[in-house]
Amino acid sequence: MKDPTVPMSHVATPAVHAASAGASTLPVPPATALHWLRQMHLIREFEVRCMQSYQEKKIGGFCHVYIGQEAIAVGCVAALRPEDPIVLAYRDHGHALARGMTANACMAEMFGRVDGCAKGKGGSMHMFDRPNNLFGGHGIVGAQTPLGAGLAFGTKYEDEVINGGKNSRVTLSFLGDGAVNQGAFSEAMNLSGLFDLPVIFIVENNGYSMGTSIQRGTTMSHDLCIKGRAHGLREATIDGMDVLSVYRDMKELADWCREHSRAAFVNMTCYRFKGHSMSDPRKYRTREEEATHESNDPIINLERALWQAGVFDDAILASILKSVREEVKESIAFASASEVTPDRELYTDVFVEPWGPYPGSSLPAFLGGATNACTFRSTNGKEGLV
Amino acid sequence: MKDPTVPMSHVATPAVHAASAGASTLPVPPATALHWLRQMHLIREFEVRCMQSYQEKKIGGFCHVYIGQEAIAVGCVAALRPEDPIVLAYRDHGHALARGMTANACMAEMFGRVDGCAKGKGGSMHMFDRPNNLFGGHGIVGAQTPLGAGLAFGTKYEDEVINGGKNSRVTLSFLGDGAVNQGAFSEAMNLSGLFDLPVIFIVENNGYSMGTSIQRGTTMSHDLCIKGRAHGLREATIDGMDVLSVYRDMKELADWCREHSRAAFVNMTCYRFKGHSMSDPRKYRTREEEATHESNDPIINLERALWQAGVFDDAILASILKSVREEVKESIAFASASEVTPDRELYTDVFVEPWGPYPGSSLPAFLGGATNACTFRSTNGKEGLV
Amino acid sequence: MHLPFDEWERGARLTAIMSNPMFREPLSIAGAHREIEFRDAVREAMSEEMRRDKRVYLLGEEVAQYDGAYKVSKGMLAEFGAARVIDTPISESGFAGMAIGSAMLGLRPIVEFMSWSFSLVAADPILNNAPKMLYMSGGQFGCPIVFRGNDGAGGQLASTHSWSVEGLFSNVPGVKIVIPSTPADAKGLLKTAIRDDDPVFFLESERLLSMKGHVPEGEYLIPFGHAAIRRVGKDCTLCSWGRPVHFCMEAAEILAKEGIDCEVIDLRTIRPLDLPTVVASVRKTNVAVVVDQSWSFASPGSELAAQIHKHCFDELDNFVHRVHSDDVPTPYAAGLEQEYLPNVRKICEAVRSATYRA
Amino acid sequence: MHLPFDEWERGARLTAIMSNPMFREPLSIAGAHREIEFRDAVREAMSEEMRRDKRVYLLGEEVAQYDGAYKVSKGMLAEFGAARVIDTPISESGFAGMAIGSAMLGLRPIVEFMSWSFSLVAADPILNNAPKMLYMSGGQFGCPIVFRGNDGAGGQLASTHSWSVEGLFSNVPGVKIVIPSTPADAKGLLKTAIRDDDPVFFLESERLLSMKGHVPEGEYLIPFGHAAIRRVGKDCTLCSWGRPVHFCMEAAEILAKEGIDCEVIDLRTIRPLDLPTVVASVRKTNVAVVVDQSWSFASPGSELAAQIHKHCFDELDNFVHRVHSDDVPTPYAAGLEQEYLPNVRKICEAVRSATYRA
Ligand SMILES: Cc1ncc(C[n+]2csc(CCOP(=O)(O)OP(=O)(O)O)c2C)c(N)n1
Ligand SMILES: Cc1ncc(C[n+]2csc(CCOP(=O)(O)OP(=O)(O)O)c2C)c(N)n1
Ligand SMILES: [Mg+2]
Ligand SMILES: [Mg+2]
Repeated sequence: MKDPTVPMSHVATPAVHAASAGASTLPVPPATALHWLRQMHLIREFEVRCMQSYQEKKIGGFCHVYIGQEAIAVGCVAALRPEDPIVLAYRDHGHALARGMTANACMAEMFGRVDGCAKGKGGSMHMFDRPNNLFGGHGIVGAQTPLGAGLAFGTKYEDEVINGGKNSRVTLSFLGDGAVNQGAFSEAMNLSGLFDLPVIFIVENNGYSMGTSIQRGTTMSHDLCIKGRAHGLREATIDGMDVLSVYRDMKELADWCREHSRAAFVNMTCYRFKGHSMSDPRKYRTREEEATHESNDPIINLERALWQAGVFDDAILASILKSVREEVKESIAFASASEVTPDRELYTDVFVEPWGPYPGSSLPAFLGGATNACTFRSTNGKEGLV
Repeated sequence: MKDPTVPMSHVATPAVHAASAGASTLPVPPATALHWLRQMHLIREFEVRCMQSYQEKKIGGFCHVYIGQEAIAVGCVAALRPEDPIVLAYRDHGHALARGMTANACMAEMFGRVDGCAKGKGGSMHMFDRPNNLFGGHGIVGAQTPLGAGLAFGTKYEDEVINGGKNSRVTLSFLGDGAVNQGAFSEAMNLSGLFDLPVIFIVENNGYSMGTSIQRGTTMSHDLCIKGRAHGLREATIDGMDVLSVYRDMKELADWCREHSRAAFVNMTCYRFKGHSMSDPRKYRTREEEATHESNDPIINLERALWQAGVFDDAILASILKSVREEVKESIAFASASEVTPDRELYTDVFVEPWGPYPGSSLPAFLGGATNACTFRSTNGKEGLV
Repeated sequence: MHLPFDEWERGARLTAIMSNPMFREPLSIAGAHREIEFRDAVREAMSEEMRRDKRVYLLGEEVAQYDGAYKVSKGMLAEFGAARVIDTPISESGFAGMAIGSAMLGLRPIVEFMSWSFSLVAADPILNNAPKMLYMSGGQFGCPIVFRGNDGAGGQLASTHSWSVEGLFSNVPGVKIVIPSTPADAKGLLKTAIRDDDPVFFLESERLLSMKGHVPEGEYLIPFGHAAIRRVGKDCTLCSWGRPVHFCMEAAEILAKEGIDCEVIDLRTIRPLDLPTVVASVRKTNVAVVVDQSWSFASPGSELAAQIHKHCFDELDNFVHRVHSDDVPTPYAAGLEQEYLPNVRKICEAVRSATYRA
Repeated sequence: MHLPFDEWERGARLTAIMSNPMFREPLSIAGAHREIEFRDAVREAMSEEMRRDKRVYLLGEEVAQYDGAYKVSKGMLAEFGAARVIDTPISESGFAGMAIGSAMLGLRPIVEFMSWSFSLVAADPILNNAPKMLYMSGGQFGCPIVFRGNDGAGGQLASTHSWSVEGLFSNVPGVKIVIPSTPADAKGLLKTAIRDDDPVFFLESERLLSMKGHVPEGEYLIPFGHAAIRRVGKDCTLCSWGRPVHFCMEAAEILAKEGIDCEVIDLRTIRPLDLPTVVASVRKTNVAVVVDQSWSFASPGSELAAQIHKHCFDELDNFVHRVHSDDVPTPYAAGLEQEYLPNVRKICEAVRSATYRA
């Protein structure tokens, strides 16, 4: 792509682009960056269609979309190895897609269908994906943070105690800025600091928990990292609106935490472009404030960088947009065609092995044959419970 | 007392005393300091007799004595006004006595007698005293800290919202160093910082929670105040083995918190001379470590200061010891003579007003007629529930 | 101490008969012409009490500037100001404990849990402090506080967000538990709760918030421990509380066409529990079905069933049948959730079986 | 989905009859000559399983260097090292959640709550995460974890420290709940619990820890859902679990002298609940008394009473009588606490009343 042209009109300020064209180079191979761009577009398109499907009452319950924060999931996942565990709050579609869950499995879950990642039992707030080491979205604010500490404890224990080696994995535990105020999180940080657990707590600081600005809910919000510092955690503030920064800073941090088996706290600054959930009139912030942040769109930021690096043009964008639209459209078709989770599933997955009215558990269809083993299943044969 | 002589043999190092005699003057009137000394002796004597009574099985349940930490309760209470609320953890006899509860009411409670401060229903861990604005000892580690925030909220609300004036009280919420790791405490700190509540969280940092040294249980223990700093609380580290420091620093801090309606965190350094509770073999620390701290006995520290200030002698000490011994002995006689809490009390105090099997509630005998009103009682006459 | 069981159950209070027959009547109240939503009724109760008594204040997540996540407290910030309508961070344990501390001092907080499902993180203060403070202090410090919020399945909110906490919390002595099924009850019972000197758990249903109903204009209070007979019948006593009362009414219509005449009793409070009304009805119908949206095991439903067996041992024609949510975590998928909940079909089946018409 | 109730209750597992009669026998086991304390039996179970499977580890407050607050884990740090016997700070919510996370990954943690009373601050992870993870993930992530510790009144520990959490927690599906009454059961059931793929709540009693009993030497497992008949009798079925089983045995001796011959059933696990054994007994005696140390309202005791009424409706000569802790917070004073608990006197009174000998 020798002759970069100004991309399409949705890039806000072509004048600026032209001025700085070619001034920056990409820190990663263009193919990688383009892949990230596609993922971010995929998430956005997915979320837009979720909102639509929610209006059409195809999706029920609560639905929290990730629009505006795509760079975080994509950049963080890129900084990891596939075997590194991830655990999430309820705003979790974006991370699931970034981590490799198919749009089909994700959308079918939202639709409450048996081909969903949790067979339609979990819904929007609970995206689980075992082969991709995604340990779920979790609905109770803050509750996933001790789980994150536990995943890090577990990988370290497996590596060191069971296999007699050295810790080889790092866990990412995502949370919102509102979750910082939950006691469970402070306990999780203390334990992680104390036991030197290889876990990174990533606070996606979008400035609001529902209608409460961080200043109204959290002390010391101007220096949020003190919450981690108070537990001896390494800290970082990262620009979550720029996937290149996210990747660069997270890669360095993740490698360090993995290497040294240490915990860290990340203040990932960002903004949620839409409401908290589908029913939020957003009266707690001004349209000007929203506009300011919207002009700092992480997707456009990356497109600008790609374009400035000379690896991007309208045709590429068009092809990305086309492919993600197709993928998401297909996911809706897939979800719509999938069987509504049947009544027989009501009693499955309550207990692992069958007893009484409980038929035991089985893995969801979306995993196909390509699953890694479920280590939680007993290796003890039938003793005890037969 | 012009001619101070070296007090009795239990003052460890008379040589040192002699050397520095007269070098320091007291920051408070001698009568005040002597009153504190008597209180500290009272607490110690009380605790010694509690241990004995526990061995004799006159006291049941758990019993946590305060020996070694007397300066804290006495100095903190001295820094307060009578109307300032106090709330405690389960190691609470010392504070109750310092706050003005009679040894009789306290001991009768430990004996499970109807003349106890909670009619024998609460026991050692739950010392409540309404006229003295003592809002209880509490058994669940950390649980009293949100209550402390609530008392501060309440006084401020009464003063400002109900009476339209200015906040006039400050609440002391005591906790152990082990409680610092409970999520409830971090939530309480955040709320206190956020709402500018006039509350001081006093961490009685005796270095251990049961057998766990603070280094093993708490991150950043070398800079414990960062736990408060992380919530924007004013901080102080105070030598809890010296009642004069405790009083001086706490007075300044309490006045400031009251005046500005602000929250604070105190790292009150100290040592518990005995085991965690009656059954603790103290294997987790060396006898040398114990000896070092025992040589920094808060009672002896005060006696030394008094003696150096020339206001103390053997005769005074003897009379103090005699009077506290008598007082505590009398409390044991009182408790032994008091009626074992009768079965009819099983159903009282479950609900305020009578219904069904519940005869309603009444105040304990120890309050006599001298109680302040129970504002929690409805002013609504009988509407609603008749 | 071994108190006679009958005294335990009946309670001195419960012997007082309500003078106003209004609250014994069917779901829509004759004589009350104003129709408002359930959420408005809750708000009216809070606002009236806050006007009456400055010690009453409201706190919780999003109750002030956001007007409440479910708009229950809409406009209250504007009327009462930020000192009495207070937004909190997401720290249920912290702010519940804080409110309890202030209640010990004499304030009368109303704590909104956005959902009772979120009260599990506050289980310690609400179960260990609030209901026991009076006892542990030997009568010195009470805890006049109301905890309220959505309870039960809200509509595809899945496992963690669909708790019927009465299944857990009603085991604990020292609290009163109110589960209203109509706007009029919500208002009258909430006012009683706010004036009560003891802790009250007030359980609303998200699914009822938009329901409209006749609510009298003036001030009124509904005493605790008085069931309402929503439908008079002679063949089977259906006992329920909260949202499932409406399913019982629906089922009763269907069953009436089959010739089974149900009496529907709405308990309104489960602690205290109005056993005399239930027992009188079962002595008449000789058949009882209990409908409880919590899980079956060790639930208010099992308690009521055991009590009916005890008090109507000689009068029962069949064992007490029970309808609950299925004994599994709450699923997300719409159909599955519907199947999981106590629903009209399940109630009809249980009544038919209990009356030997299955 | 409306599963036939009988299937619900019986459970496929429960139809399997235990081959070893040892565990159906009275409290002291014939053929086992070694006497050890309850706490030793618990420790043996943990140690044997930790030797067998490196994925098993123990964590909790004071479990390592202090040898356990009640010396249950004495010596385990020395044997297994600090990586597998882990002292935690006082952060029940944090370390319970941490253990759950590690169980999702395939480890098999044993979490010691110094007392189950302290588990209220961890109610969210133990009730919202552990029992629901498998369901919410559609079968992808289970939670093979054991939570264990002291439950019930320990001896004048007063209100906050004397919880019988089975009264609360047994309402929740997705967990198995074990409440052993003898050292032999403690060992066999705990080993089963550790090998179970689902979360298990294992409730010990501080008052039983020093109790000695015959415990077989070799390895053995006791299946869940199998009651033990501790005493054979023909006049009244006494059902209990945990510590009160011993009170039932005492009461049975007293009553025997009065000519009332009690059958004492020790349920051992309340989820699953061995109804077939109970029902068979009640069909023989026609009288049942349930003894449960939790509070009465919405308790396992009310559940069992309701179930017995259902399954023995035609056979019962009287309603099922129940003995519980009194419906008040736990008092401190020794006499009051004794009066409050289900005790031998209360049991005798209930049996006399149920058998019309009062
Ligand atoms: C314990 C608990 N309390 C309250 C809620 C309701 N709730 C869901 S999301 C949310 C706001 C969370 O904000 P934040 O953590 O900043 O995440 P964001 O929505 O910005 O991604 C609240 C209050 C909950 N799910 N859990
Ligand atoms: C939530 C909870 N967990 C555990 C306990 C048991 N426990 C009682 S005191 C204590 C140690 C507390 O230590 P610290 O806070 O330092 O107070 P100290 O005993 O030193 O005064 C523990 C673990 C409890 N009471 N509550
Ligand atoms: Mg946010
Ligand atoms: Mg300590």
